[in-house]
Amino acid sequence: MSRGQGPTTTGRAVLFALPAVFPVVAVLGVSLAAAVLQSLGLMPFIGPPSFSVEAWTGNTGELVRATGLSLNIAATATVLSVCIGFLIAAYVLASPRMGWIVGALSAATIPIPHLIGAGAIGLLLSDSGFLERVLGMPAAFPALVGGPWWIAAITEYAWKESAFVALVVLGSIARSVGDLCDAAATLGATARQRVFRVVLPLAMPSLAVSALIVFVYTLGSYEPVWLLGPTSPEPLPVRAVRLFGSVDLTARPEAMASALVSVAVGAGVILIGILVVRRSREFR
Amino acid sequence: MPRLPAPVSPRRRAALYTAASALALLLTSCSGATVGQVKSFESFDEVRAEAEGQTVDLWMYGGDEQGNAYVDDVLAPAAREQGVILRRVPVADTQDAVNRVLSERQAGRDDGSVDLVWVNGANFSTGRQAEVWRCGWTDLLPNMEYTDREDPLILSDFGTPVDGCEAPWHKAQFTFFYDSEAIADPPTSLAGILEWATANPGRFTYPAPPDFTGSVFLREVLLSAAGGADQVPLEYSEEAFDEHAPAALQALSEVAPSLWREGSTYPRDEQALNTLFANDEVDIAMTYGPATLTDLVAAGALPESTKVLTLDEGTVGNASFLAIPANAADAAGAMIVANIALSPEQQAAKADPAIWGQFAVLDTELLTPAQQDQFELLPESPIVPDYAELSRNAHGELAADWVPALSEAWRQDVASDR
Amino acid sequence: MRVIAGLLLVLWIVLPVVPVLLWSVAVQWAAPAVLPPSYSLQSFSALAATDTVRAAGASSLLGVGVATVATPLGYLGALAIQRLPRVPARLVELTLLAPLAIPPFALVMGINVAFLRFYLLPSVGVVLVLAVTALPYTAFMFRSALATYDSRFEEVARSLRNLVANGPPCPGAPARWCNRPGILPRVPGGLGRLHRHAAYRRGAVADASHAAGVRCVGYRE
Amino acid sequence: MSSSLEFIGTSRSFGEATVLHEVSLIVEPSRCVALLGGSGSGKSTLLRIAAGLDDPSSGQVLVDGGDLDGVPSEKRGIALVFQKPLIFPHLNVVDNVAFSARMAGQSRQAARRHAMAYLELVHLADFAGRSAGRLSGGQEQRVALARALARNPRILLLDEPFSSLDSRLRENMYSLVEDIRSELAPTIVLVTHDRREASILADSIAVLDDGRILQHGPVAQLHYQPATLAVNRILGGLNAISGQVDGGIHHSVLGRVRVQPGMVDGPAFLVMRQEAVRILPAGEGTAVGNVAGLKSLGAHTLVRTEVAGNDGLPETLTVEVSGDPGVSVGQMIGLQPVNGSGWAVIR
Repeated sequence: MSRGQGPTTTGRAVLFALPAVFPVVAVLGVSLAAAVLQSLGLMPFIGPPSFSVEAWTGNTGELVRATGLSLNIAATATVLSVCIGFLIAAYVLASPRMGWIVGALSAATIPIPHLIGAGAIGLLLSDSGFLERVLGMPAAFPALVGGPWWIAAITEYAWKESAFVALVVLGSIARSVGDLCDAAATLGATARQRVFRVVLPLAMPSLAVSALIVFVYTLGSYEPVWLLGPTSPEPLPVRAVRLFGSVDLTARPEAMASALVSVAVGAGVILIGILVVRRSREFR
Repeated sequence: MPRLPAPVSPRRRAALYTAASALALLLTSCSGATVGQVKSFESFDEVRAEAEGQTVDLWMYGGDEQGNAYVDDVLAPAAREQGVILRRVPVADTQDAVNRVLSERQAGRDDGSVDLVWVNGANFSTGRQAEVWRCGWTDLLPNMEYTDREDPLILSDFGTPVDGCEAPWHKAQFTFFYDSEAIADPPTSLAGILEWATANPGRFTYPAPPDFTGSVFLREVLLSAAGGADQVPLEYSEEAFDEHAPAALQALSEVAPSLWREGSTYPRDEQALNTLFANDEVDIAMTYGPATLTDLVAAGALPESTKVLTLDEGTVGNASFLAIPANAADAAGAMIVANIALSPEQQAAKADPAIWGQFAVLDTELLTPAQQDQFELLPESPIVPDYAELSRNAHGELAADWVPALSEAWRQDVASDR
Repeated sequence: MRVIAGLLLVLWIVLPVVPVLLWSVAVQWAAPAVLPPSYSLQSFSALAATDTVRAAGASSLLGVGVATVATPLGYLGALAIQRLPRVPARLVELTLLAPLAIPPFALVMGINVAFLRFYLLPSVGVVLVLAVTALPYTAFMFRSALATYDSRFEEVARSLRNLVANGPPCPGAPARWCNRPGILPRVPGGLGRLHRHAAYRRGAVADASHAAGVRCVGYRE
Repeated sequence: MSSSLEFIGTSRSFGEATVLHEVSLIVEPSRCVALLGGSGSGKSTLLRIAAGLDDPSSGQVLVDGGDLDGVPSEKRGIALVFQKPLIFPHLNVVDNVAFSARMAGQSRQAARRHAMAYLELVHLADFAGRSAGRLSGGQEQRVALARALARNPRILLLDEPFSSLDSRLRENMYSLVEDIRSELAPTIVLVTHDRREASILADSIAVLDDGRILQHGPVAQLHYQPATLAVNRILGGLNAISGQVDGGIHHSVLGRVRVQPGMVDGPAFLVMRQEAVRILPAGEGTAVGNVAGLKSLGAHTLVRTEVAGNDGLPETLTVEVSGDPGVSVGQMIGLQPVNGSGWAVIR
């Protein structure tokens, strides 16, 4: 690789970086700074600014519970998305005609916004929703929407994000995987072995990266959990948005504290994820 | 090749400085921003002159299709006749509009993008606390003469004195409704509704506060548990809260296991409750806008067996208002619109169930006979009784501070319990 | 077996859309009716309403605006990451990744006041925030696109430039290639990738990846 | 462990285009057959059909007399080495070679032990722990070969495996294949467009052109007794002299040349390899030519001569001479076939 050849090249590279880095730093910096100031009572709507950590310490238990809940939802949704996404990708690679249909349908769901997705899942899974009607309105139909296990919300994430995972995986391995599967077949690998011993390890890097993106996205996403989750307990984004929109003006600092916790957890997960991906690459 | 440490280029340093100074600017002037002096008007003619050609942005809850259609098809053309262009800005929650005004004020902007807001009592009170509303302007409106100056619903909004900071728009009465096919003999009091809910597990629920309708229900339970509307002081105080809230919360906790989904979750808002009602999952529902029921039944969104349930002890009623932010860019135009909205023609049109069905805020005795006829000729709704019947024994709203306090207590004690 | 797996996957993908489609043509549809009792295309007439058209126009404009900003910036960022020495490259990389960690609602809650204070047009503010959230994606897509190019390509470009500098015209290549080695010749590759990305979105992916990978599990069907 | 491989009337078409026309071919156990043809001649398709990676549109593939129809690729016991090495990037060198044993259910340890033997065979034992990305092209191809052999295949198919290697590496690979043949004696089908490679490695060559097998026979037969002009051309023969056969004698500008017995009378081309003609001083030999051009091949030189006989139009005859030909353009020379007889083909 020829990178960093002397000051002129580096200088030009810095110049290239600036237009992208500046808006990111400016937008993130200003918004985070404003959020921190508001959470500490330094930017009140009424009255003089007065420093207070009340928003952070006042209701720590609820903040911790919300964080735990958000992490749980995001983790479950990520695991499901990655597994189903890989299955979709493997199926597209495996079956000529049906695979084409599955791949096209899956890709077609990607432009659907999560909000619409949440509405669709709601119509499907809610009490006396489409699924329950199709099943003949059984009395034992479980509480999927607004139930204690967040099933509808997690299903929505898995539905939308598995298509994303499949897209990323297909994009990254489609070019090489056919030939390698040919090689594996002539070396005695059965269809199953080709999927799990060749396609899966090849897809591993893109699976890891997409898992990271899905996790962080679901952690900070608001609409599906708000629309499809129960009233209580609240995940971080729902708590933040509710407090932000509260008629009680003094709730704003707490809203900002919740948002900042969400940001910190997301940043932490990305950092850990990058380290893990790096490390595992080195070990190979 | 060894990697060289990157020299910090001058440009990069400049970028850092720019970012830092931008932040500094934000920090130094972040609070106590004062909005420039509000221009006041001496007469309505002055308002008219100023308003000519202005474009008024009316921010209002966008989830009521009939309301949207009324503003677009009836109110806006009338405004255009008087030289004002009316633009409707739909928001998901009225608080969004108030937040926008608050943020603009925080940023020191006096060319605000919100000219007129359809507010409810809680938002109005929030704005009053933060002093974001323009005040003392409603007396200028010629059409205020058709309103009863002594009407308590118009004098104070959720316990907050109106003080000419908002113009009345229409009246609303909190109303329960039920499925007459499922319930032959409906309860006639709030306590009766809770008893009925306990006796019919899973067939009743209410929207989760802080939803507007859910909050009203909470307050009604509070008044009922206290033994009547006159037992609870309108003014909020911690003592009053501690005295009266526990009984209400206990009543709600007790009925919770008998609610839809055993009270483990609640519908998000009035629409969600209506969906449950339409899908025959619950048999009683509620609304602060009974006017919409006629259309919902006619359109088939609610079953034809829907009937309004009036309570012996009466329900809470209020007036809703149009408020103008102090920093509104087109305040004069907004006043013109508020005045048109108060005219007997507009009030009568709006009261037509086919158009919106909202109850007028005018005192019919102050109208000319011709104007009275406009109201007399309104078709009757097959579902909703007239305002006089709905508002029998009605009581006023508690002060706005009760709202967040009750919601929070409900969230802690009732919602998290299960 | 494979057919069953395929049907299950199709069901997974399509089922949530079914009630939406049915509702869009239903007049009324209360439980327990499995299908709407009557159908109408009336709701689609709302598509022609001026509000809908205006909203669609605004959305498209916004999308175009964000793409116009985020694509070249992402490209430049990717280029910088490739060329900077290790440590600053890491820093740029992390910075461009950072918006991923920040949920949009948190971003907007904080920045709203600042935008108002700086008298930024609301549309410009929205484009800016969305472009920032899109940057991680564009930058890293271009990065992987650039990574597939051999660095030899750059050397060829450089020697071509030397040729130009020393007098003889650039042989056989359009002059613009010589003047800006390393930039223009690559753009088509990056754009190609973008187009492919767009094609994926339209569902063409299945076709393309298929030709390459069909054989993986079954050679006959 | 070697098996015979037989194609019977194997055809393959993709939509309108027919790539293989009823190909029939027998490969005896432990023999090496080269499929020689240009690009697009269908030779790779034939290998893919044998390996089970593609299905014939019609016809059969038999191994030891048993029909392979419906037998999936992984059960055929046929290994294929591709043009690209296709090393699994997620496995290191030894695990690549151990892949087939692992797929067959052996323990990691046993599979690696087994693999090491094959890495030694290709002289890469020292690279066992290396990651796949850090090999040279030649090393990668040797790993691919070891990986295929480690499967203990009944039949080994080689699809232009050496075409991307430089000539020295290629020579090494040739001797490696020789070693493997003498040690393991697998049945080999080699696809190549390089007639030299085919001649060096194979016992017999099948010439494939436009989806048809034109001729299959021992190396020498293909060179000196081609069935058609096309075979002659594909094997590098430069000379085809038009003329008439009459009573076993071909008449042309070269004069009278005895051809193979059984040749029917009538118009025919005399094919005569450029190596099989000798240059003599003018006035000697069976024909007279005028040197029209010289082309150096390094140690050899091609001398293009124009021959004008008593009857018929002038013909071009190319002669390959080792070393300095000692002639110059425009010079008149004598020409003579090395062994008095020639080979005639009708088309």
